[in-house]
Amino acid sequence: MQGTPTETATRHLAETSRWKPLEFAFWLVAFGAIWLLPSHHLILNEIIITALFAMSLDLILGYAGIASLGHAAFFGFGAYFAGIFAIRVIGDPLTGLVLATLASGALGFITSFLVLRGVDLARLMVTLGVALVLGEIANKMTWLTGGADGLQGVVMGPVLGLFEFDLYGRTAYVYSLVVTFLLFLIARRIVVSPFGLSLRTIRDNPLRARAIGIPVNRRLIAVYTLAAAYAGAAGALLAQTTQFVSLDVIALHRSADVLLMLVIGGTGYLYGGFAGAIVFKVLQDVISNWTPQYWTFWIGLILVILVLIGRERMNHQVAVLWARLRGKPEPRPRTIVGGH
Amino acid sequence: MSRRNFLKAGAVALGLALTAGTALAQDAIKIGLILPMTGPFTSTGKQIAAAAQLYMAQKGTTIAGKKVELIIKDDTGVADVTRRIAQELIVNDKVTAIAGFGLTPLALATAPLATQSKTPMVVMAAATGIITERSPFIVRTSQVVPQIAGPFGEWVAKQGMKRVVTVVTDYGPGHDVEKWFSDVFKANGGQVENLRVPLANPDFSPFLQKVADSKPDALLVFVPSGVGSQFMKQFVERGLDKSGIKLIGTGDVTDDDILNTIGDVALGVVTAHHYSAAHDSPENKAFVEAFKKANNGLRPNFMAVGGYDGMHALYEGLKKTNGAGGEALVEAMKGLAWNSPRGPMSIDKDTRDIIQNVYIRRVEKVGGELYNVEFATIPNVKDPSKAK
Amino acid sequence: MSAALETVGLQKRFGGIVATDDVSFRLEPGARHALIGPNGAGKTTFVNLLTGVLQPSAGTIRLHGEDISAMAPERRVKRGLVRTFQINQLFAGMTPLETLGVAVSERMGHGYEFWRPAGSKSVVIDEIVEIATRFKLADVLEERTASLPYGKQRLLEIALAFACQPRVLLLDEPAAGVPEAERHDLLATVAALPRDVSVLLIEHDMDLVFSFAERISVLVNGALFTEGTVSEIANDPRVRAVYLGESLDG
Amino acid sequence: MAGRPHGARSLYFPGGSRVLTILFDGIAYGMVLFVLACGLSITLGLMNFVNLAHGVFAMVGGYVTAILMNRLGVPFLATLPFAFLVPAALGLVMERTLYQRLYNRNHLDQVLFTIGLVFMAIAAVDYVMGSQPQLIQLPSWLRGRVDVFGVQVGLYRSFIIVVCGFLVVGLQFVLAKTRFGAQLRAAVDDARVARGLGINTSLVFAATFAAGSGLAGLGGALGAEILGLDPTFPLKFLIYFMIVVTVGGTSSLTGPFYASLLLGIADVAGKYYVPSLGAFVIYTVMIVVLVFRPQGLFVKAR
Repeated sequence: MQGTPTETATRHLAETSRWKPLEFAFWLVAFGAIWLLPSHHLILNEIIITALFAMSLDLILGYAGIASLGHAAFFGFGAYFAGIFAIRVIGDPLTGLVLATLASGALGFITSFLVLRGVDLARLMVTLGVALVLGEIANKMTWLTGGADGLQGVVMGPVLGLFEFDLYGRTAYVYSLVVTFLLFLIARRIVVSPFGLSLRTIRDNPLRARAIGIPVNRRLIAVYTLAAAYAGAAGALLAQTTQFVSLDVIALHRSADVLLMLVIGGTGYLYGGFAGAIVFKVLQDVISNWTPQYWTFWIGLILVILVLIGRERMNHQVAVLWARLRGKPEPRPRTIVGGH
Repeated sequence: MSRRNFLKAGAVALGLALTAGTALAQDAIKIGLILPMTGPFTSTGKQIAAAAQLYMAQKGTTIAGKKVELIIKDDTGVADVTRRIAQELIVNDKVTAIAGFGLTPLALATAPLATQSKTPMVVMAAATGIITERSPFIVRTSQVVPQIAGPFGEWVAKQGMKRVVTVVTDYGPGHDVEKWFSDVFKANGGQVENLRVPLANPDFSPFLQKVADSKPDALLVFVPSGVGSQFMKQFVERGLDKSGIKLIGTGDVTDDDILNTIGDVALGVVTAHHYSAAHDSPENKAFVEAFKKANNGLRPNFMAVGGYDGMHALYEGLKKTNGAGGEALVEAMKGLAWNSPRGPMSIDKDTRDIIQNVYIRRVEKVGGELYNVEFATIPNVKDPSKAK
Repeated sequence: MSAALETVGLQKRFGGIVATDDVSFRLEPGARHALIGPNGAGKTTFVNLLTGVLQPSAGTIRLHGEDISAMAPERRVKRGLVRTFQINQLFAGMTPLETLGVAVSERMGHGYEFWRPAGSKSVVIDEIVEIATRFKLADVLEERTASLPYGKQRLLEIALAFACQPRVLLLDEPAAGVPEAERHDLLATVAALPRDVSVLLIEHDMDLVFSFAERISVLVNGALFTEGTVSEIANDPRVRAVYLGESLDG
Repeated sequence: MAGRPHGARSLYFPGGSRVLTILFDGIAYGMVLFVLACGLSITLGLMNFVNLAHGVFAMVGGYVTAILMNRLGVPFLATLPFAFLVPAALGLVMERTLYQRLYNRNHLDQVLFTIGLVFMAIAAVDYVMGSQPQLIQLPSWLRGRVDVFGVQVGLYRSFIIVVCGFLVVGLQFVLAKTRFGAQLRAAVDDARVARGLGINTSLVFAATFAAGSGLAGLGGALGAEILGLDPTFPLKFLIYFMIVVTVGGTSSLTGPFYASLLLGIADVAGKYYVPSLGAFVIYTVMIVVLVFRPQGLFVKAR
């Protein structure tokens, strides 16, 4: 199917936005699990929410190159917002979800100005600081958040007024999955748009991005806001499906875990969060069954090896495999974070 | 397959998922024990799991002809995980009862589930007053903070102390101790100054300096157990022990699990608690000995006894119901009374909370090791926060 | 008629060091102008001031009569002031196709379009292909930039600036590292730009300068040393002295 | 508000000597932080390497002292050289085998790698030594406090100030006056140029890394009494190290030194005078500094 350069170019640009067979397979399995794994809906719900959270981090790390050690700030904010909204205003899940998402986005917008300056390390520390301060606020505002005891008395109404949250976690999983899927569709469109491409230029080389007329700061603010909204949605899903919010939602380990998951799954192709969340949870389950107290040792070892081998090279291998599975001869390796 | 089809599939899935349901008969009596086996609260989990296993080893694994099975799960001390695990145990493993719960938020997160699924829930560690009010299926065998801190406030006032400074870590249990001790102490004519220490706090010197400035009769401390030793060392380092300020607290700071590693700085610290490994009774001697034997010489602490008694409550209840769970089991556990290693105790038939003796102890050296030696008893204390 | 690009009393200090010293410079519309100077003369600082990477300590920069001294770099680009870099500044993880696509889309104001896939507009594609063909990149459009040979990367570096449709183009040693044989091709492409594009060439290689430029400015120690036509500069003994002094240690 | 202590302000307004005691405590605390963090600051400045596992070396130093004292009965002072040497040797080995492979990677890779090491170290120490806090018994001449012109001064804290003070002066001397110091400074300024001048930068890196790890170990041993010591040490104090480094900057030792003192004094004084603000103060200071002075507070903008 060789054609004029124009045709080739059009085809190649379209290629990135076209759905691959494996993607279909993935979502088929995810939806199939509703019937195939009825006794695992609770853990599946946890995984899909974590995956959505990791995907939100991918938007800023994998596409715009902003490393964050405090992404749980938005996850936690969304969770508390949804929980408090259900208690104080109305228990309708969708209303709460939408508002929590918007509110988290607003928080992301405000704090985005803090991450514009500085490079990797300063950003890591600033994001970490923001999450720590928010966590401390949640701890202090006991009258609103329940403090260290956690937020209690969250009672959710049925989804769409039809589906009650059941004990088996079925409604919870289906609800989280559908929401995640919709958000994924939006994210997938965004990352292959001109806007998404411009983010990748910022990730690879902010200096040059600016020199070809891309307003770097504004793009970063936009994507940071978007990622915060996504993280907030994940937090809201957690609060609504577990009907409880505790300070853990905003804790450092939540931010660190999601970063690890994303890195294990690979950045910059949206599915990294899903792969990472699944691998992480399964590993956690397997290893902690085998050696409950010391499973962090093995996670640490995996990280060390992952970095030593080189995340890029690993991702490249995955890309090669991926291409081979699709029967395409030409793998296009991807770089992770811009760095020169 | 297009994206639209996908959405359709999702909608269909939603419908189907909600109509299906499962119900299975149960053969064995399964008890789900949810504990923090990793993370910062590992020691709580270890102690309770060891005690529960010891109880089953001693009392057998058959009740009413059915086999009792203990399923231990790690929740890493994170509330949403605790809840998820409890839910899985209830719906997948069809457990008769859930137990454990190392921290207050973990118990509170799970309480609505117990109500919804009518599953008895035995709280073996978490100590905040409100827990048992959050579900009629909760029974507690650990302690209630007001139950310890309140009577202690009265006892301290009776010793003639007029002014106390409290230093508590700024989180739920700390606030509880501060409130109940202070209220009762003030009601008995004392004066209190409250200080709170942030959870992440490496150096206690500013707080101890404030205490030194204030020169109270006693300093009441409540900090997470690992940090307690540091606090005591700095207390001694500042010479506060020689300044006539008595160091007092709830038994959490002189936890049997770490008392020996704290070292001699703990000598003379007066605390109130419901359990000491040095409690002088045949039941306790047997318990401590068996526990140490089964666990490499590990000394049982108040967490262990909470787990041990929790299993006892479940066993006795199940015997009465012939192995049935649900409301019957809760009913059966209400009003139970027995001689625990900690001393006489019972389950309040109205509040399902624990009624037990509170002991006043002093850290002393016994046979080369540090122990909390009991020297006064406040008998049969109900949780004052519920005794209306 | 106002100059394409003009600086008045431009100055930049770093602590006690004056890197750009009161430079008043004028680039005429349609000019083929070269800026030369020995190493450390402050050429790069000057370019960074013009493009807004650095803020001047004093002085004014005007683009087609408009004061752009305080304008953000990306807005200067939107107004047609585009540069290339002495050391390639490319997007390692993207393909030339995507790289050029971003620049073209951005210029056409599609930068915030997030719902439409990149490359769904044929005007964009046509222009990418046109530029790629002109810079001999058509055969490597889908390869990852990081894996391109240096020569192709260099071409992409220049092509990327073209994709921004410059009215004033600053070329910072465009031939650096390019083999002799390809240099003239490169310059020929630049020279073939329509005359309404003004070009400022910052260069070290005197041959290249003399074959390309119509006017030459010489920067020494951050200050404008002299300016004139090619022959004036070529015959200026002071310029020779400056370069002779340099050639001894270079 | 529930969090405010009753009458904390009205009861006892501190007098002058008390201010000095607070200052003294803050300085001692800051000094420990400096010894703990200065190695991190050097590796960050010298190799642009983000070593989040720095606290592991501090923990190793602390455990060396604890084990030597509690199991082998070695006196406290005699353990300190080992608390320096063991982590230094460990640092050297790790630098040669692992760290140097990552000098050219981006910060995120370095962060992930070193966090992985932290996880492994925490679990390993927990496995070998147990999760309980390790306690050391100070010799009697370091316990208690004395009254100096009406100011209450803790003996151990005085000891720390003296030891750390000597260390600071010594480090400054090494950096400013010795050949190695000159090479180190050259390499920090521009490793490429330094290499061009014939300096064996890889050797300088290794030696510096080892020394930094050793210092952290010494800090861990000295600080065990004040900060506590258990397997989670590297994670618990990571934030404090990072604050020192980010606030102090990495281009010299004086920046982190002032930052440590500032942090120590601000933390102690903040908790003394406004205890209800608790942990907010230092986090907020960190964010503000990083936003307005991303290079650090005590660094001249370049």
